[in-house]
Parts: sequence; C-alpha cells; structure tokens
Amino acid sequence: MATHDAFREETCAWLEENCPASMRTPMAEDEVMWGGRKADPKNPDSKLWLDRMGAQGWTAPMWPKEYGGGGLNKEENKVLQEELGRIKARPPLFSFGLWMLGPVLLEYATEEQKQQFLPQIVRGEIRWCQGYSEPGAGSDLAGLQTRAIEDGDDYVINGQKVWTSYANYADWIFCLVRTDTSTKHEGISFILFDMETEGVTTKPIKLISGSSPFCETFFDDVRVPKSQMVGRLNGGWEIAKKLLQHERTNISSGGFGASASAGLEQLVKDHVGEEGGRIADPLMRDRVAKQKMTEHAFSLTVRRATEEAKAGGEVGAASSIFKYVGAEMNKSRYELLVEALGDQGLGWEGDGFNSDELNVTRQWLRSKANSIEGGTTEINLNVVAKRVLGLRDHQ
Amino acid sequence: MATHDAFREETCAWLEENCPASMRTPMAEDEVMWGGRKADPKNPDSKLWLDRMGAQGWTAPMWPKEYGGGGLNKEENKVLQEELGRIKARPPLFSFGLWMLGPVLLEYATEEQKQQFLPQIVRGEIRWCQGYSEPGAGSDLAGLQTRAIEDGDDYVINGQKVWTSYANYADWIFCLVRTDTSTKHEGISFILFDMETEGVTTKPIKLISGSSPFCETFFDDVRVPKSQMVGRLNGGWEIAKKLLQHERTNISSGGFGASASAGLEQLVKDHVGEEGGRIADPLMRDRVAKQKMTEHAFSLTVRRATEEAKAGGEVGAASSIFKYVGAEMNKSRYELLVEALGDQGLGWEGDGFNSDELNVTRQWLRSKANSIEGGTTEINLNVVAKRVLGLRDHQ
Amino acid sequence: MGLVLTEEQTLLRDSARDFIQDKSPVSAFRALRDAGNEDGYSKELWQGMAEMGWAGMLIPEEHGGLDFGFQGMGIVMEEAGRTLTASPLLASVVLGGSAIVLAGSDAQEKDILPKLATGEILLALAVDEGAHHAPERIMMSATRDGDGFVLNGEKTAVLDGHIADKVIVAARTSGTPSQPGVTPEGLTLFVVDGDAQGLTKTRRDMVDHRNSDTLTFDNVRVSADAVLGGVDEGGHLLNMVLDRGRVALAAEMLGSMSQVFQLTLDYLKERRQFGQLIGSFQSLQHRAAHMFSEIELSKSAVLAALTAIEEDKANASQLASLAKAVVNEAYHLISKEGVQMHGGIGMTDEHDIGFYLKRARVTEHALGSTKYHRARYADLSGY
Amino acid sequence: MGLVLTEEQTLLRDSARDFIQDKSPVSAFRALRDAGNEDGYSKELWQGMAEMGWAGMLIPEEHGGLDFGFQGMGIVMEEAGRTLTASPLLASVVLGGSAIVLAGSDAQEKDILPKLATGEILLALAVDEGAHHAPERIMMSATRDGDGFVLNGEKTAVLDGHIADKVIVAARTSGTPSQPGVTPEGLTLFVVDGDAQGLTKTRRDMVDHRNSDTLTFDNVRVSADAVLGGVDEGGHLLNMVLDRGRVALAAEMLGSMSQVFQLTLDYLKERRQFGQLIGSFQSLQHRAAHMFSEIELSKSAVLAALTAIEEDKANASQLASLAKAVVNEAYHLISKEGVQMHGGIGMTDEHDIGFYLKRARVTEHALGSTKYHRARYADLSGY
Repeated sequence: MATHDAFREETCAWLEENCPASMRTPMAEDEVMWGGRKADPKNPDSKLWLDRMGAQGWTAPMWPKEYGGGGLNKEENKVLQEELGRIKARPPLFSFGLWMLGPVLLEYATEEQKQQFLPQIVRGEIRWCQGYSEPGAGSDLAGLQTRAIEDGDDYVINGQKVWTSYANYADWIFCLVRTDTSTKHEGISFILFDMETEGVTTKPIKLISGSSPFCETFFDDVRVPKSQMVGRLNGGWEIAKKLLQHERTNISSGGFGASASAGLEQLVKDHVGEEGGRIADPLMRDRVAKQKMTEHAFSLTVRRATEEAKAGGEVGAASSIFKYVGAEMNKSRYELLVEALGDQGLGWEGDGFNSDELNVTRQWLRSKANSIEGGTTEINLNVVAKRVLGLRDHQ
Repeated sequence: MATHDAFREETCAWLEENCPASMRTPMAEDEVMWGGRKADPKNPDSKLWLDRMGAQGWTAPMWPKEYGGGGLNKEENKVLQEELGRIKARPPLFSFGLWMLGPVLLEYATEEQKQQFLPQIVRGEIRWCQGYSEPGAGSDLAGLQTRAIEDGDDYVINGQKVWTSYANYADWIFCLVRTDTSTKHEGISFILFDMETEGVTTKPIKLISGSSPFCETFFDDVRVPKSQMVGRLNGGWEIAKKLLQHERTNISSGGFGASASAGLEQLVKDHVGEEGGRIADPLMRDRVAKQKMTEHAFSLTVRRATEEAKAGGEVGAASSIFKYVGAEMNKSRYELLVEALGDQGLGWEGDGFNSDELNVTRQWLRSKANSIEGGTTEINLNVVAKRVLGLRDHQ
Repeated sequence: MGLVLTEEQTLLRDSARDFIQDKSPVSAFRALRDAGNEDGYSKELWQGMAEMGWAGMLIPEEHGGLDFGFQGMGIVMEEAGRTLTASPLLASVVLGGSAIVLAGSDAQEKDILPKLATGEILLALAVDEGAHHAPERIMMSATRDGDGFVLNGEKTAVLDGHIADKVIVAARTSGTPSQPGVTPEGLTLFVVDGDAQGLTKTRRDMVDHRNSDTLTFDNVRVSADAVLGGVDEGGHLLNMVLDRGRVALAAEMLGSMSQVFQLTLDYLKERRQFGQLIGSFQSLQHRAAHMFSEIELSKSAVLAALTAIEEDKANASQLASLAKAVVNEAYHLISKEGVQMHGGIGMTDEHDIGFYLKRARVTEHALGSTKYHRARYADLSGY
Repeated sequence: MGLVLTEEQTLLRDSARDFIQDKSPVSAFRALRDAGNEDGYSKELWQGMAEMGWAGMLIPEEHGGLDFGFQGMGIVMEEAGRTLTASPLLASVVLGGSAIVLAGSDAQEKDILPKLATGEILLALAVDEGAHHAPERIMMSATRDGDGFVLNGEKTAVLDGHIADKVIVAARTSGTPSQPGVTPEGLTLFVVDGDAQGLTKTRRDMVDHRNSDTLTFDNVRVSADAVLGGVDEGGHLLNMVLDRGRVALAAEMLGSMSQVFQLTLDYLKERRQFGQLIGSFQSLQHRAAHMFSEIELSKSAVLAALTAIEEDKANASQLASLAKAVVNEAYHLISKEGVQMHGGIGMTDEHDIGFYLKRARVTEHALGSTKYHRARYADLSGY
C-alpha cells in the first residue's frame, strides 16, 4: 500500500541518519544497553542510539504516543522491524519495564501513573527490577510474606525478596506485597517504588556459574506513597499473573541460548572431528540431529502459536508449553555440548580454554536455572495438566 | 562335611535312577508341567518325573516332611539344587501353590488345613489360581467388592475377579473376599475353594499378543464351607500382602524373559549386520550395550540382595525395586529388538517370518504387561518412595 | 506460513472427520481384522472415499482429480489416522499418484490418472529390499534387453503391494549405493502391471494387519514406455515421492497419536483407584503434560512439512525428515504410555488401544525410522 | 561373591567415614577453593590420610604398605567422595601406585613404594592427549636414543599432574592406534621425574577446581631403567592400571551421588510449598524412587568390579567398564535432579549441591565417558 511505502521510505531515511555505524554490528553480552540512572555504556553510541530511538518512541513502537510510545499500527511496526533487521540494528534497549511492567501499566494503572512511568520506560531513563519471589515462596509465589501496612498516606513495607534480577543496578522495583494476612491470593497488592528509598538494601547472590545476575533484596520500614500502588488494594495477584505470562513468553521465545544457537554443529565438529563434512562420531551426530530437530520443531511451534493468535485463537495455554519445552531443550543443548567438548567444555577460567569453550561451561551451568526461574518445570507441567488438559487435583 | 557328602551321594544316585532322560533336556514353554487334575502333558515323562519328585517331597524340598515336603535343611537343599543343576534336570513342577499359597499356608493355616492342602501342592495334584484383582480394583487391590456373606456353616460368595491367571486350567482358587463393608483393609478375608463348585464360571481374556493366559472369573452364589477360610475373619489383607511379596519376587527375578536372555546381541547382529565381529551400526551397538549393562547390573543387584539376606539384612524393600527395574528393563529389551529387526520384528504369523522373529513380536507385546501385573510400576515407585525413602503423602 | 488451516481446509477437515467417524470407526477396522480379510481394506469404504474425491486429491482437474493440494491430503490422512482407517490412501493415492503426477509421460498420465482419480485402479510403490527402509541401497537390477528392460530381485515392505493393479518399482540401471541424505544415482522407476509375468506378490501378515507385502521379480520384462521419468534419473524422483509418503504418513500418525492421547486422557478422568480419579495423581499428570507437548511439536512439524511440499520449498526434504522423526518418537511414547495408563484393560484385545500400539511400531518403521531420518536430517543440514 | 562387606571392611568404612566427616567435610573443599589453592589439595589433610594408612592401602607390607586390598580402597574412595574430598588418592595411590606394584622392577619398587606408602611422594599417570579419554589413540613418541629414550608430545587431563614428584607416562614405541576393547600394541610406560628437563607442567583451572593438568614433553631424555614393565608391552599394563583407576573413581562417584541424593531427600522432607512438604508431591516421589533404583544398580556394579579386580577375575575389565558407565549415568541424572529439586537455592554458589554437579561432569568424563565404556563393554562382550 502506498501509505506503507511512504512510511518505509521515511523510516529508512531516519534510520540511515540516526543509527550509528557501531550499532549495526553484532552485540556482545556486555554491550547490552539496559538504560537507567546507573547506565554506563562502554560505547557512547549505545546511549546516543537509545536517546534517538526513545525520542521517536520506537523502543515501544506500538504504545500510544501520549505515553511516549511510537503510536504505530501493526503494519507500520512490521515495516519498522523489517527495516531495523535490514540494517542489522542492535536493539536500543533491554528492559523489564518494556517487556513486563509496561503492558500491565497500560492495562491497570491510573492515568497519572501512566503519565509518570511509561515515558520513562520508553526512554530507558529508569531501569526496573521485579520483586516477586521470596525465600519461603518460590514456586508457591502467592505464599509471599513481605508486609505492607497502611500508615497515613503511605504503606510501610517490611520483608525480603530473593532472585531479584539485577536489583543492584535497578532504579525502581515493581513489587508484590501482602496487604491482607487473612487470605492468600486475595491479600496481595502490586506496588512500585524507588530502590533508593530509605530502608532498601540489596545483596548480590553468587551463582554456581560464578556470575551474580540476581540479588537478595531487604525492606526495612520502607515508606511508599499510596499513589504508587497499581490497581486496587488486594488486587495484585491478577496483575502478577498477567505479568508472569509476559515473562514466560519472553524467557521461552527470546531468552534462551539465542546467542549460542548458531554453532552447535560447528562446535561439535570442531571437538569430535568430521569426516566428509559429517560429524565423525555417529553417536554424537545422532544426538546433535535429535537436539536440532527438537529446536526446529520448537521454533515452528512458536511460529504456529503466533499465527494462531493472529488468526484469533487463544495463546494463554500454549505459553506454558513453551516454557517447559524451551527450558528442557536448552538444558539438553548444553549437556550435549559439554559432552562433545569433553575436558575442554569443563574449564573454569585461564589459558587452557578459549572463550567459546569457557562460554559453554558457563552457559551449561546457567542453563540449569531455566527450569527453575519464572515458574519451574514442575509448575509448568501442573499448569498444562490442569488448565489445558483439564485434569483435576485429588478431591 | 561328611554328612553332606553322604547326602550328595544318595541324591546323586536317586536322581540318576529317577530322572528320565527326556527330563534332562531344555524345556519349551508348552512343555512346562503345571500339574493339577486337568494336566495332560504331551510327554509322559513329565508326569513320571513329577510323581517321583513329589513322592520324595523334593518339589518343596524345605517344607516339613509332615506336610509332604522334603524336610531338607539349607545345606541339603543346596546340594539337591546343585545336583539337579548338574544333570540339567527340568523343574518337575511350576505351581502358584508352591510359590505363593504354600508359604502363607505354612504361616497362617490351621493344622487341619495344612494337612489337607500342603501335600496336594507338593505332589502337584491340585493346580491353584489366584483370585485377587477385580475390574474396579486393580492397583487399589484393597478396594475389592466380591462379597462373602455368612450363611450357617458356609459363606456365600458373589462377585467377579479378573486377571486370574489360567483360571480355566485351575482346580482350586485362593481368593480375597469382602466380609465387612464398613471398613476397607480390615474387611477382607482369605478363602480357598474348588473351581468346580456350583456358581463358578471363567472366561478367558484374549490379550493383544493373541494369547489368553488370564481369565475373568464370576462367582454366583458360590457356597464355601467356613473351614476353608485361612487366618481369621477380616484378617485376609495381611495374608494377601505376604503373598504378594512372594509373587513380586517371583515375577522380577525369575519371570522375565529369561528364555530370551540369550541372543539379544546375536539377533541384532543377524538383522543389522556385523563388521569384524561388531554390530555394524554404531547406534544399535551402543543401545545393545546399554541394555546389556542394565541387565548385568540388575542381575548383580539380585545377587547382592540375596547375599545381604543371607548376611542377615532386610530384603523386603529391595524386592520393590526389582519389580520396577525388571519390568522396565524387559520392556526396553523388546522395544530394542523390534527396532533392530524392523519389519521382521513386526510379523503376526505366516511364512514371512521365522519363529525367532515371531517370538520377538509376541514377547514385545507380552512385555507391556510386565509393568502392570503384580503391582504396576507406579505402585512400585510409590512403595519405594514411601517405605524405603520415607517420603510421605500430603498431610 | 501455512501453520494454521484456512477456511477451506477447515471445511475439508470437518467433512473428512464426519465421514471417517461415521463410516470408518475403529470397530470397522476390528471387523476387517476379525474377518481375516485378505485384501487388508474394505472395498465398500474405499468406494465411499473415492466418492468423497479423496482418491483424486492430488490429481490435476484435467485428469479428473480435485487437485486439492498436499495440505488437504494431510488433513484427510490425519482424520483417517484417528480411527486407524485401512485404505489405499497412502500407497495408491500419495505414493503411486505422486509418482505419476510428478514424472508421468502424457501417455502414462492419460492411462493411469483418470482411473486413479475415481479409485478404480490401485497403485503401489516398491522400494525397499530388506527389513529396514533404505532407498539408497537398492540393488534390484533392471537390465536393458532390446527396447525394454528385464527386472530381477525382491522387494519387501511394499505397502498395499499385493492388491495393486500397477506397481511402480525402483531398480538399479547403473551406479552404486549412497548415503541417506544424498540423492541416489543410477536408479530408474518403472510402471509394471500387477499381473505381469514373473511377478509374484505375497501378502505378509503383519502385527497391525495392514498390507506390507513381498514382491518377487523373476525376469519380468517391461517395454521402454514403462520407464517413469528418465533412465538413471529415478533417484531424485524417488526422493520426492518418498518425502510425500513420509509426510502423509506422519499426518496419519499424528491423527492416531492424538486419538490415543484422547482415549488415555478420557480414561484418566474416569478411572478411579484409591478413591481418586487416576488423572489426579501428579505423576500421571506430568507425564500427560509432557505427551501433550510432544503432540504440539509434532503438529507443527507436520504442518510445516505439508506446506513445504505443497509450496515446493527447497527445505521440503529436511522438513519431511523432521516431521517423520518427531512424529515417530512422539507416537512411540504416547502409544506406550497409553497402554501403561490403561493398566490391565489396555492389554486386552477387546480394547482398541492395542491396535494403536501395534500400528505405531509399523508406521514408525515404515518409510524410515527415527534413526534413519535423524541421519538424513543431519546430512541435509551439512553435519 | 564380595557384594556384601566383611566385618573387617565394615570397620574400615566406619573409621574412614569418621575421619572424612571430621577432617574433610565439604566446607574444607570450599575453603580450599575460596583460597584459590594452586595445589588443589590440602597437604595437612593428606598427611592425616597417610597416617590413616590410606597412601599405602595397595602397597605390599614389605614396602611399608597396608596391602588392604582393592575392596578396601573402594571403601575409602566412596567415603572420600561423599564430601568431595580433594586428595591424591586416585592419581597417586590408585593409578600411580598400581602401576608400580603391578610392573615395577625391584629397583623401582624399592625406590618408590616406601615413600609412596607414607605419602611422602606423589605420582601421576599421563595417558590422554585430547579432550576425550582414548588410551588406544596415544601418539606421543618415545624414540630410542642410545641406552635410553627421548619423549616428545603433550599429555592432557593428567590428574594431579602438576603436583606429581614422578609421572608415569604412556608413549608409543611402535604400532598404531587400536579400538577401545582391544589391548593397544606398541605402547611403553616410563617413570619420569617431575622436574625432568624438558617437562612443563601446567595446571588447568577446571570447573570442579581439581587438578587435571597439561604436561608437555619437549625432548625429555630418560634412561632405560625408566621403562616400567617391558618395552612395547605397556598396553596390557595400562589397561590394568586404568581399570583400577576407573573402578576407584566409580567408587568415589558412588559416594558423591549417594550424598547428593541424601541432601535432596532431606530437602524434600523439609521444604514446604503450597502448604505441603515438596516430598509429598507424587511426581517428585517417583523421580526420587527412580534415582534410588539407579543408586542400587550402581552400588552392585561397583562392588562387583572392586571384587573382580581384587580377585584378578577374567572379567575385571568388563566389570570396570560396567561400573564406570552405570555410575556415570546415575551420577549425571542425580546431580541434575538434585539441583532441580532444590530449586533456586541449588543454583547458588553458597549451597554445596553445585559442587557436586560440577564434579559429576568432570568425573563422568575422566577415564572414559559412558559412550566410551559402552563401546568397550560391547567389544569385550564380542558384539
């Protein structure tokens, strides 16, 4: 259509002018732009690219313009994504605000809250973290104990969260708190606050992989204005579930091993040898094919679900399968790689190993969390059995 | 010891004289001697051999002489078994009476009952079947509904049993009946009766493998004298459990695929080819080795349990593992064979297949029952989890 | 992308489902088996299928077919698979029909397609020569003899071979065996009359009671116009035909496994033990959820492969191997779990689930085992 | 049969357990790791072990050892495995010690064994040359040079190689690579001083923080009396030594996996979710019961292999491959399930279970992966 041709032309021209050359190259993990007050990108172009895209609203192309979004319709967004893909532009912003918080704010927040928070998210000014899990409430998220008690115009919050992703780098937190102890799911509220508020402390958790992407977060008499609660008092569980769906979809489709997805075959060939273009060891070759076939069928299933959703079907249930299959698939990919690389896939650090090899070790360890974070495999199977298959608990 | 040398000499001489030559050859499945009133062995030596061994009490070598047994002690029995093995003598009798009923009669029956039933079992005069499972009570055995109601000196029995092995060939049945409906486990009694009693009918069940080793058995106002109840009224569950232990041990150690145990490698070699003595296909070779290794480790474990029992340890718990592992192992053996034989392992009958091949098909189908009969795999895992590992149900 | 049915396809599915459920429930297959039917299919049912237009689904309209496309074929196969419908759909319509449509000369098309479209004649494809699918290893010889050829050798696992009016047979006119992912060279396909002199057709009694037959060629003489496609050029054609067969079979298997799963799920919701529905036991729930996810993956692989063939995509072979291998594994698992979850009743001949178990292994094996298609997928993917 | 411990062995086990639990809990290993200890073991602990007599368990009494036998060695390894005790037991006592005891000349025995028995010196065995265990593929060259030999090549995955006072190295004096189950020909073993000229020892920092080192031989000259056993006859000796190592390692792994399982079982009985102990969820119960059965099978395989080696049975190699493969698979599963069942806490460095996961993969791989030992078992079984 003529209108889209025009839009494509404009977009193309704008990108040409505004996307720095260094933002058109592949991105290492430590070059990811997460935004926020503490952002300190090693490449200044990252900041430039974010600022320009943020000003256009194109970090959130389909959000309404009034909240800083791009205001694009589906077709325009498709054009934008195509053009970004064409020039291999880096994503300007990675953000829990964009992926998780934003969508629920659009649905549940007051007009004032939207005005306050959405534009900041679009521009990447505030980096958000998620205060969900607690030490005693992992899979049983609704068992949370962090208390928020009314005191004048504020809530006073006491308790502890755990597995808060990058809490030590975050500016604000969206947090589930208990506002009624007499009931379980109906006593939870959803509230936002600044991590610099007095009484908030964080402590990174060191993982078996050696990295510390998560924190323990402690709240000691933290005062939060009532105006920062989203949705109604004790109505937080509904919001929490919606947000989890966004998280699961994100973890399963985008989150896993996308960076390592290229090269399984090549790494195996390099380490077990090849003969006439084939992986020399027939057993390894069979297992690589099995792994690749699962990944292929999985990606076709993600595509099918998207098509079905477009065609008006329901997606909710399928997203639970993605999480389960995606997690187990990613774990088996790294077990396979470790096996294929042998000693070279079990290095910790030092000269004895190249960076690909060390990456395999770390990703292998990291992958073990795939079936725990954002809903364990067991929880996901429960959900499929009950919601999709209609099996019931003991009566 | 001198005494055993003497016993060995006597035994050796007796066997030499009494074991017919044809009873020292390998036995096909249809040559098994099950005894009983309807026994009709194709080889008359089978009857002769049973009669002679029965008269000696050596079908039950360690049962007391007063009940027809051999009255041997452990060491003497060991000598007897060694001598039987040396001349490759066939077992004179296969019998649920010997394996299952006898041991519990020795423990629970009255003196009169022992006098009446045990000698018949030893001599193979009566073939027994087992009336346990019911259509509504499979894994949940204690949920049985077959009613026995007191009427004068008798019980009158109504109900239905299923999976009664060879009920159509059996003379008597040992049967679990409900004598109290107000409670579950404490309302069950253990009773014996003749299958020719009025009101007993049987109907063979055709299985997917084409054979019919089991029956449905119906009881319609069957009158059984009270004197044929074993143990106390409503005390049958304890006996039932004891008896099941004998059954499980029997199914797991002896029952599975012993006959087909030789030749997995050879069958695979024959059907997928060999190269330099190796199975030509490395994937098949790997899977055969995996299967054989599990079988090897399993047989070592059975041996270890026996040694531990001799050394005074407990065996009870281990027998549940045997059933689970044995069943799954046997099923995977036949899946492997079917895969290796391809089309030739999927024949039903006719000239297109040799008898080894047809045997693979039938045994593959038959093996599917291994994880169902005598306690399903699920029940066995429950038992291990609870009794051995001490995990508890929801509270 | 074709991973969702169009409106037209949905209509086709509904009518196929109605027809199959009405005319060919599992009890129809059971009756066929119990009667010891030597044809391995019901002529009456086949007549009805032909009237539905299914015999001509892949045949151009000019030759009397519907030309509904390969996706439509997959839809019908899936519905037929649900009830284990025995019919010549796979052997005659998909394998035989595709071969003629893809490579038939004008004369061959005119001779065969109109009668094929009405279901009047049946075709079969003879490829394998051992107990395992291995089109690359064909050794049957076709020797030039004057204008024609003389065929010698034995073919195994010929689906519906003994009832075929014409057999399309792959034989070696030159060259040597190759690897799974490599197009075999030196093969030629021939269309041979079912009653040709020197051809012996023997029905084998398989565990699934369907037709997988042995054909012996003893100096069978054919004329030059029996060649389908070019001499020595049959490898590529055979690949294309087999891929169509694999994907159609995968669609059938998808229908069967969906049905086994449904039967099992129903049973989990109805059978009580220990005072509870057995479907409320978590370990069975998790296993059921896992099976469901395998079905979902299978469905995507089958739909993608059907589309790739319909649209003649470059990766059609890769997707065919993907679909067959993924479906093989899923049906294997689900047929096993189905029997186990049914307990004793699942072991009886009286219950339908045993039929699915038996058919599962035969179809798993037919046109390439999981192992075969993994190796082929790897070959096609360059590792 | 030796599948049950004797009274004497039970006493040994109890004293080993007491010592290990007291002197070498997992926290000791953690402290070693946190300190970035470059030796990879605690000298003080090793002194204590030597005082227990463990350094001399396999050494004849005439050379100052205890000669407790291989079953006793297995018992100590299993207990050490429970707490992930880092020590030279495997490399020096089992691999190095066995080599000398099995094939040492009088001079070599007198020179090495007494000091080995007191723990005063440490040995290591250098076999592999790539990322995978493959003693059959040894290519490192030993060239005759006057009375002696010159060694050139690189050895990888040398357990405790960089701390060894003497290295026993396998090099090729003739012949070519063979298959896993076939005794390699043309190999010779040499005893080389750890500080020999031309020998470079580099510690690699492995995920389990234990020693698996790289040794480079650059024109290392050794005299004729460095030969262990006969020239060109090292293959059989190497097999015997490696089998001892494999079985001892399997015993260590059995201890580790038993501990992981115990930790997990304890957690299942203590952690609550949804108001229930997580161990009351049936799906976890079934998985736990399955793991238990794998441990039982592993235990039998390890005990049988220990006995076969102790009694020098003909099937010792077959049982060694059985034990290593069965234990590999079981530890793999249990270490994975252990982390999963612990949930988030299991992912933290603070929790011990991660150490077991990391050690599991390294030990699984060391001295032969599952795949390697399956192939070897098949070879030894004649198929």
